[in-house]
Amino acid sequence: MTAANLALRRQNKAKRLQKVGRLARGKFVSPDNVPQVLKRIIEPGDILCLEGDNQKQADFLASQLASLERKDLRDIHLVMSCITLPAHIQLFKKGMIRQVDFCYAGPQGTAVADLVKAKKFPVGAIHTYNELYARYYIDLTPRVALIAAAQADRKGNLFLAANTEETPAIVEPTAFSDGIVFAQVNEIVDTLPRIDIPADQVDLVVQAPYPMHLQALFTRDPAAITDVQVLMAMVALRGIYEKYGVQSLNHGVGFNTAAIELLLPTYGERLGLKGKICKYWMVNPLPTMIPAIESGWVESVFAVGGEVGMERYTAAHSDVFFTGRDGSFHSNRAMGQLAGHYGIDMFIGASLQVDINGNSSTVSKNRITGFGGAPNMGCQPAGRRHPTEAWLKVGAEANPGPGSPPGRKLVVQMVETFQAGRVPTFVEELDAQDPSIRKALHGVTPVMIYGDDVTHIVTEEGIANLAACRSIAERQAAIRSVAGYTPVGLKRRKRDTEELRRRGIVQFPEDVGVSPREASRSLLAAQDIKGLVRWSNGLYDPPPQFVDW
Amino acid sequence: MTRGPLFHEQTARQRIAALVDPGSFDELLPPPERITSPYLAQLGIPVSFDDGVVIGHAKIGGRKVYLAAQVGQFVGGAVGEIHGAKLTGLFKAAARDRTPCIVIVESGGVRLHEGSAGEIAIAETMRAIFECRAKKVPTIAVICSDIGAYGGMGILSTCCDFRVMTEHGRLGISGPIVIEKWMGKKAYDSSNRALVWKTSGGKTKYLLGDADSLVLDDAGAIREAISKLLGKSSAVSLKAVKARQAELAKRLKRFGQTEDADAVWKGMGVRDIEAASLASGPEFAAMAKREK
Amino acid sequence: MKKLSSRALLSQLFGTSAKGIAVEKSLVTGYASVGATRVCVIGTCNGTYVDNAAALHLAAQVIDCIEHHPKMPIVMLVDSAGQEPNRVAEMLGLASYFGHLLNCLELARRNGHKLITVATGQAVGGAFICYGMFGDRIYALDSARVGLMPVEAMSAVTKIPVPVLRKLSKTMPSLEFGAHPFALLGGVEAVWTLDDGVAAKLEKAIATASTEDNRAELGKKRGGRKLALDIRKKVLTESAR
Amino acid sequence: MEKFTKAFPSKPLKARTAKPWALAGVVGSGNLEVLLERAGASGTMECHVETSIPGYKSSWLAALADFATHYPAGGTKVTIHDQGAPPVLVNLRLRQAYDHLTGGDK
Repeated sequence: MTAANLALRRQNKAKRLQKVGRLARGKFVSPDNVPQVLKRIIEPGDILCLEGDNQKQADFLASQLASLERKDLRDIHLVMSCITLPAHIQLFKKGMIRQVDFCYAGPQGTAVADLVKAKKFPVGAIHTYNELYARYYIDLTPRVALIAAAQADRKGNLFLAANTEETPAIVEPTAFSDGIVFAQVNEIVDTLPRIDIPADQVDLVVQAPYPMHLQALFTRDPAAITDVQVLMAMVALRGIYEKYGVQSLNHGVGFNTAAIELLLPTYGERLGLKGKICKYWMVNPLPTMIPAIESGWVESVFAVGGEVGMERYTAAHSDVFFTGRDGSFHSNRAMGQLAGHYGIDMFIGASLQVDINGNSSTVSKNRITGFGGAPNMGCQPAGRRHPTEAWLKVGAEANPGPGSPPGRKLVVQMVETFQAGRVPTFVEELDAQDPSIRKALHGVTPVMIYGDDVTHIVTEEGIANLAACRSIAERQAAIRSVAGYTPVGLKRRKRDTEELRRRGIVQFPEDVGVSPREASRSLLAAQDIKGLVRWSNGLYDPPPQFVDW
Repeated sequence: MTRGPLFHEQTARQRIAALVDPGSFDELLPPPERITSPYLAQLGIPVSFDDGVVIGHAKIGGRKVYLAAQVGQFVGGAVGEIHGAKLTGLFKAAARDRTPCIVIVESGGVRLHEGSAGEIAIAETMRAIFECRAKKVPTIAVICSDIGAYGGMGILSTCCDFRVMTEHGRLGISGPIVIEKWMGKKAYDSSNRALVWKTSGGKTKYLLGDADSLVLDDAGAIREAISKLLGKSSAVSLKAVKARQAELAKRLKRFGQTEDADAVWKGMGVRDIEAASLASGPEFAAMAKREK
Repeated sequence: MKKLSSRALLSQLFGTSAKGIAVEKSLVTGYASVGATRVCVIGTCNGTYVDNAAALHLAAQVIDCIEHHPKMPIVMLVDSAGQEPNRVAEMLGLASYFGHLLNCLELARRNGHKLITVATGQAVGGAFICYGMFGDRIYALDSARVGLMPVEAMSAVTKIPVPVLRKLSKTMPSLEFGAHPFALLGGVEAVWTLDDGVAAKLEKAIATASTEDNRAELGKKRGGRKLALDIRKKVLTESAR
Repeated sequence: MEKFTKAFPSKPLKARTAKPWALAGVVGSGNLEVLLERAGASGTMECHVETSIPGYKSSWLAALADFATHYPAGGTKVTIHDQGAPPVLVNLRLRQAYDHLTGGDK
């Protein structure tokens, strides 16, 4: 019996790179040669990771990949977190993909739904971010990773700038398993500001003819915040932040939470909450946080990505933001998600649909978006052991049994009862439960946040404390009580609502000391983008579509 | 840092209430009279009790004024038959009573749904404005929202003695979308908001002298600006029109050939365009004065 | 109907004296006679667009008339498709240029110049508002395209189907486009036919013009604009209390 | 357009109000105006609704009924011009109009 050769991958990698030969000079490939190089380094059957993050995109490499044909590239198992670009959709239309495992398809949600209907979207599963990264180390380890970086030096070291995002989470499993790492960069320089990915984990580099696509996903114009959202923000601040003493948290990207951020230096200050709540954040550098940061509310912010226009601001506030030795902003999606899972008192976000059990989803038959990172934070981390005031307080309300943890993370859904166009947010059954979707997902209903994990729902009608409910029936009655005039809400029974209100499980604005007539945009610390720029002392550079001066 | 509500975000009624002496506003043809547009009703479009313009009289600093405030949210503040007749009547009343008349403009111009009726109404209101001016009764247009004063209402605003603007306000005739359609996106990208405001916004209008004051987006500041103008009027005289003719000819000669959006600002002596862009209305006005 | 050249039209209105009128870049300015009456003429032709320079050009003529020809009637001819939709024009304050032209005309009126408008071709949008509709008395040739906009254009902007608008325009002449419906609204005093002695009609119009704005009265009397006058009166009555 | 009228029982409004009528809101996309007047029988709130979005009568009636229950609004007439406002705004405008009627303009 001969010894088994267990270094086949290494040999295979060497062979592939050898085939690249003179198409590269050292590690460096000219843009024109990229299609040829891709053909030589990717083989049928490969697990291919194409970096498409929430914000930054390896868009040049994606477009070159999409320019190939099925004869060049087929039977690919694609793994990527975000299906964002039309080029990504092309890969499916051209029939190159054998299976896809991903997290999120925001801007291409409609295209993905169409592919599903046409049976051209062979999905393994829709993941949450860390779940997918975890599988990169287990059973979905990429053979080839096509990634995006801001700069490379002559050795192939990479600088990722503000949007580190998930590059390290992709490179590490690939590089340490004899996979090929191919990076597109905006520019090649002699000296990098800092090294985020060492050259010995990078095999190939191309300077893309255009800078990588970066989306301003986290910019919310305060001018678009409504009085109703201010009302909900006031209710949340009093009924949740203040009540539980929330120290560490994650905010979603909606206008609801933007309103909360902008109320801290005004309404929050008036309530004497400064220094008592909202000190530690796991969130991208949201422009709407500038007034709170300037007013001294915020101790620290760790982020899963950057935000366009916040570069100078974050660099100048290194006490608050994590920055590299060069002084510029640093983010990391995998670590951020981990922090948001274990390290925080509260996750608060919005959703398009909430059912009577508190399950929420953004998926419908015509738009399949997936999850992203919210479920990693919007859940009860079963591995958590450290106590905080808020964790224990919610835990006590939940009346833990002998086999449950003593605390609970606050998982809050903050939604208006109706979406735009009078579409009700509250439904008896989620659109995501459609049989065609469940079939495509191997029997799994794509639920963003499970009702069992949710502790509170906040609407313009009030707060439903689901953690304190003692039965499924009670939870449903609590949800109906704050579902307003939606069909779900109209089915509430007055008697139930009164009883739940008496027990503090349902609270109306006046029950938490908020007068709806006080709710006005004028409470916001900044009422428009320009106000944010002024708060930042000119350090915030909003993207052009937000500038009207 | 809490401040009062932004004037440009308030409704017509809130604006009036914020500008005048508390409790002094007396509405003419108030909502209970239900004078609503038969045109919109026929077209199955929701009507409004005030047909998009609130009119009446009030006191500012103890002094009687007539006031109109257009409702920009209602069919774009556009002028229909009733809306326009209310404006005409108001200016005529102001002329008759020799009482200053203020119009808070927020309108895209003529209400298309009522066809030529609104167009004639605007022409009639212009005549009524000049009735006021013939008697040296001050007429003031306040332009403070991004809906601004466009089309016939833009022209009407220039017939008043004075224009009070904020940086949010826009004054013009053709809106950016119309011009983009006409000239192409290269010549005018209507989604480039900075360009739109450089073209028609309060700051540019103030620099050129088409707005008489540029104030904070705040009722108190606007009230103060109005108060200063209440005793004044702008003459319709040969001397005045000749001076204006020369000024407008010079403006056209200096800037008529340039596509540069910053040309007017630079030409009028604004050195630091970025700082001036970020400045508030009064800060900008102060900068402009210094540079002069 | 055959379209007349601008020169031919001027001859119809002013006879041989039309030679004193300059036509330059579709702008009409000069002095001429209507019967025995000397008049100042300003206007547009060929459906041109009015821009900043055009407004100044017309204003200069009005100022010249005020300065040198006291009380001489001013005849305003309108054939313009509207204001020039142009970014630079807007940046320089086209509205203010129009406002200036209106100021000049108002000064003329106060100084005893009668202002008579004849809509000869297109008379739509800002170009009609910026001088023609400011006349003491306004007339239109029956061939003139007068009004806010044709039904098709209105439909395109409001998204209301053309047949709906057409049907409604039967009872609401305001929605219709043209000299006659515009007259029903009181927007023009009378509609003239070109071949039917327009010069004499113009002469009479100049002689009889007065400065009070009678359009709302006409609109009510003719039934095309039933509300305007009463609402205006109501404002005046209630404000007098 | 959908129009409907319904009267709801409500405790009588206080005898003296700051003014005979009050208006809140504007007619605009996603918004509405509410005119609240002293009128009619002292034990009912009479409602007239005109809305550009048909098909939501039941939620309208529920919202109006709730208001008539929570506030003494008997002897009032409510007239609404709606352009697709969500119920939360209906509630807010009703309350604003009520405040103005009873307490005067602020």
